[in-house]
Amino acid sequence: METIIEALVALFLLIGAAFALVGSIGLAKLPDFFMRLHGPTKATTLGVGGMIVGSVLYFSTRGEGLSLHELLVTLFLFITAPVSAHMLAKAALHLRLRTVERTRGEGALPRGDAE
Amino acid sequence: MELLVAIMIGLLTACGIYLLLRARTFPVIMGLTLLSYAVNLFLFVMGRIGESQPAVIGVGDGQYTDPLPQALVLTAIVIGFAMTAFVVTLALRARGELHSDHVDGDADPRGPGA
Amino acid sequence: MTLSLIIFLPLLGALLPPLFIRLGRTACAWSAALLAGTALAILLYHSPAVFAGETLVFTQPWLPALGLNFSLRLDGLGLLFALLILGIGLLIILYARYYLSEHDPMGRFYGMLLLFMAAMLGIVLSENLLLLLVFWELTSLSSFLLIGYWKHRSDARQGARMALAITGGGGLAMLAGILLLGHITGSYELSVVLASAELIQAHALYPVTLALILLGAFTKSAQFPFHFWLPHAMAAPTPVSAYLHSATMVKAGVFLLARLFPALSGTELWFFLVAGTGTATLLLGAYHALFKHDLKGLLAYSTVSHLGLITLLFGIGTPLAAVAGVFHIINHATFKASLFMAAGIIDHETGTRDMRRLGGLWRFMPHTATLAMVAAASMAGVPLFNGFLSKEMFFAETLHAGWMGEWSWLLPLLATLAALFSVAYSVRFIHDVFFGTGPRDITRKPHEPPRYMKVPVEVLVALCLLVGILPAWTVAPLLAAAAASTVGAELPYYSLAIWHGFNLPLLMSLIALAGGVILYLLRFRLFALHDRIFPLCDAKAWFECGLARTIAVSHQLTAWLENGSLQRYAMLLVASVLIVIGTSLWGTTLTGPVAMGTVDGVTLTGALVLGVSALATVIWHRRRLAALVLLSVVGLVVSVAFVRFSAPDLALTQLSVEMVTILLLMLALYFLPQHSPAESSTARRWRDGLLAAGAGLSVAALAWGVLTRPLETISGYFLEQSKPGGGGSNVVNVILVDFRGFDTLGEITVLAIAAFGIYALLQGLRLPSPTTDGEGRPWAEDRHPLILSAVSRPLLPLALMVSLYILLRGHNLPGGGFIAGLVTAVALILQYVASGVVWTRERLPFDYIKLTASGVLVATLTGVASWWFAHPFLTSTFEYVQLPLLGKFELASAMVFDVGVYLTVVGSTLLILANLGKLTLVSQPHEETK
Amino acid sequence: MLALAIPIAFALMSLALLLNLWRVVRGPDLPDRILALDTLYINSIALLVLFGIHLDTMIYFEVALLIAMMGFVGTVAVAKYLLRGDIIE
Repeated sequence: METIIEALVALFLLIGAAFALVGSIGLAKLPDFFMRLHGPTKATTLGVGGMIVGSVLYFSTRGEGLSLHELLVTLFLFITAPVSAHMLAKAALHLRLRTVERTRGEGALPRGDAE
Repeated sequence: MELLVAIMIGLLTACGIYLLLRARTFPVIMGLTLLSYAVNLFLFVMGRIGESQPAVIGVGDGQYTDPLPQALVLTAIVIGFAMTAFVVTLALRARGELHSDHVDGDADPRGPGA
Repeated sequence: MTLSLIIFLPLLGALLPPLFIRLGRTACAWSAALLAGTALAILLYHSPAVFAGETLVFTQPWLPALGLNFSLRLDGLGLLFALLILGIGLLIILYARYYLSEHDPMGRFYGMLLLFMAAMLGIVLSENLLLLLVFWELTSLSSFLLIGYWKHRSDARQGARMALAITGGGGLAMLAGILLLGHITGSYELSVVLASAELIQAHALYPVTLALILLGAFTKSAQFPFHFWLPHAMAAPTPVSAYLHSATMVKAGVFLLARLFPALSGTELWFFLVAGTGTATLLLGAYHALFKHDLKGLLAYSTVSHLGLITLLFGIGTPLAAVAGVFHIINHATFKASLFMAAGIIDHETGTRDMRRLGGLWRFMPHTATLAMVAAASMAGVPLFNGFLSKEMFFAETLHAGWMGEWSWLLPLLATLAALFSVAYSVRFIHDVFFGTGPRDITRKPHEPPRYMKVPVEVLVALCLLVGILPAWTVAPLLAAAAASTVGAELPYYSLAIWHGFNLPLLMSLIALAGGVILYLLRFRLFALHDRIFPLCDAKAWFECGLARTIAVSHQLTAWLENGSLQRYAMLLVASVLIVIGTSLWGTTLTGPVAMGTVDGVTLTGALVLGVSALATVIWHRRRLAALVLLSVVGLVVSVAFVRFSAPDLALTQLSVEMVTILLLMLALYFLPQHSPAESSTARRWRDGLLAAGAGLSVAALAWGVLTRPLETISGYFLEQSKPGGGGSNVVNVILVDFRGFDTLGEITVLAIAAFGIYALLQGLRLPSPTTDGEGRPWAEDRHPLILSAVSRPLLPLALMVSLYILLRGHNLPGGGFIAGLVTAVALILQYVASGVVWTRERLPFDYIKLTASGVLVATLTGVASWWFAHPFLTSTFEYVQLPLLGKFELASAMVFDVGVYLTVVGSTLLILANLGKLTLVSQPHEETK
Repeated sequence: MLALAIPIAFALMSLALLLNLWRVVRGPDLPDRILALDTLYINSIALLVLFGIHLDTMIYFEVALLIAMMGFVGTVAVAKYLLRGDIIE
């Protein structure tokens, strides 16, 4: 395998893993649910995207051609991630979860201000 | 690795059995699910957990895992689902007839939905 | 071969009389008699060989792994008993024809009688000790039925129950004894056991073995202290008493003593156990017999006494004593059976058996009276009758008993005393019934019975006389043959002559005769004395009391163990499994020789996630939805673990099943409380925690033990044959749809049945729908969020494509019908979730029941198709048909089977989930309760 | 180069997994746990892709595909449960 390709694959893998980690750090560290929602839905999805790009590069240069799975995984993930985030946000709004001061939005009020 | 797997199977069993001994149907069903995870893993590792290839001919160097426990466990997982579903339905039926989700069918003093 | 016919004719023939009763009572009796007669003819056909000293053995392996063979043995002892059983049996059949009234179900009587006859024949003809035991228990059962024949009478039921409890319990003890005997000798075949006397008697387990076997023999032969069941068994019809309780069943115990005589006898222990029990029984029976006012009660106790006498003879242990014992078995059978039949005739004609009301019957039935007098004289041991001969031999043997030391005078004294009582009750039987004043309070006028009712008595009485007067011409060969196989060695010299000169035994006989008559004359004073001494000595009351107490205790035990709490049962179940596993694991070397693999960081992390989430599931199990989320983490990690350990098929299955399970649990949770109440006490939580920890530890230890041992796989064949034989490279899938296709067919059938069962259980179920969630918040208004339904719809074709792909290539790469079916089901369920039942059903008008059924049908038809190629069900035709074209067909056939699996899985999963989901459509909202 | 990158990526992913675990156990509310579960699902996909490159095989990629599908259905269904209680109505 060409070194450049290998380097690219390694780079994509590391970027992917780093983004996934960032997403999880956000999930663990951010102070309220609505902030935490950002981490996994954006960073982690991107991280998996990076991984898959690395994988596509890796396997296509090994003569196994473009794999359908990776494309399908990407397709699925990029279609569904926003929907699950949307559903979770809907549920959280419905449950009126406690939020910190800075979180503002329609229906999402700091707990003390709830009706 | 073997020790880790053994401990995990034991832990799953212990958690499953503890929940199995609870008084309400729902924890019991969750306990059954945990226990079936443990049993499936146990059966599966009877084929050992060496660094070998999946039992698909033509993949890898010919060092395949034991396919027989896998076939057994595969059917066990599906049957396990059928049985869980049956128990769930029984629990619902009991709830409907006895107005309680206690495994002994005692009338729930708190009333339904409590 | 024909030996087994002797047993099987009555055994299978037991079905005939109940059928023949439709042709009338005589035909019914004839059917029974013909069967017994044929068996007797076969027996007689074999008898010359036995008289010539041969032992016929027939062996047919039955359960050789257990040492149980259907092996039969016909030797002298067996021949003697078989002759008694069949000969007296025939007479009983004739007698019962006239004894039973019009109202008694005769077919059933003869059926049970033949069954009993077969069981008895089995005992005496068995070569295998385990087989003997099987028949032994069969006699207990069939005698239970016969004693309880008049089931409308409570005394018959109680007597039957008592007999069954005592003899059945003894049978259990005997089973243990025989198992020990087999353990000592290494075989259950009599020929081996009988030849190993020294080995057995030197063995440390000999005392236990002997005691257990004797327990069986003594209970069956009504020996003290188990004698009390026999008098109560007299509630049976008289033919049964005459047959079972004089001639055959009660002789089974002494038969066993005779049978095992060569192997077990000759030790001091044997002498004191057997002779001691025999003496006690002899005296006790003789004493009680005198004080019974009931005719059959007198005969019952007399039987007890005579059985004690026989037991005592075998206990003495000398070969001559054994000969005398065998001789007395013959004599007792003849005179006692005839006496029972005479008692039956008297009962039949007068309506009572109470000797205080009877008397003077000589005037009405002189013929019967004569017969009874002959038999009674034989019982009393009067010279010229057969009882005299064996009693003389008995007296002579008591004089020569070893082991007694300076107490050797005691045995003859006790024997004479017993004989004295025996004379007294014999005189009473005759005098109180046929002579003196009376009868009193008799409603009908007695007369002689029907002609043929007397024939059996006449035959037996004639035998008494013939044997008594001409022993050497009649009974000698049979006695010699039987005694020879009992003793197991050369027979000692003995003489069957009536007159041996004036010696001590004769003196003892004379004392007994004279003393007995005197005792009888003093009877009224003795009765009064007896009533004062033994007012409370009623064994039946004790037995019934003990029985009631046992039942009460077992009720208590049952109530304690089985209090209706499933939670408790689960606890007991886990605890007992723990005890069994724990004790067997204790002290074994757990760690095997295989070295451990190294752990990598990711796996360790995965294990951490698994362990923490499993523990968290337990800790938060009362907050049910949270626990459910944690449970799905566990499921996810388990699936990933399957990938880690090279099992992609399992990972796929686990993932889809886990999702379906979570959906199922959420559907159920909607109708259940959202939180579990905290109701377990701290003690219970600790107890359950300890049990769970113990179970977990045992399983972990077991897994560890296995994992560190090398694998001996049987999968080599599957791996080799998968491609050439099954036509697929994914071995797991080829095993499922080809090698073990039949298992899979059974499995999808179970799946379908479970789905149908759930469907049926949900029919008509009305559950209140909660109007708020667990915290009391009302539900959101938006039933089907627009974005969700809009995105889910285009996902459906995508998911269906994926599942089709997984289905089609499952034979060669991870996948297959199960997984594809689950994926399809989940994809469709997503539409239910996103757009609702109504929307989905409009666009998906399948009947899930039919879908499930068609799946099973398709899979079955694939199997049937191989019949078309003249191969067994579900055979892979590929293996047999060499043509490349048909090879391709085989590939397609396995795929068709997988399609059947797929349809079944889709159908049943949707049937379960959609019907659970539909519950809310029919449920009515209920009042919120706070 | 890959030989170095893959272990580092594995280590990063492991750390991510542990952080997810922390959130799923810590809560505090149900949506937090569900979100963490969803993240665990997505991270598992990444882990499987990484594992495939590590072992140089594509045989586990169906599993990744299925995780993507099932993770979505699971998350959506639990969210629906929180909203309506009845996931199939």
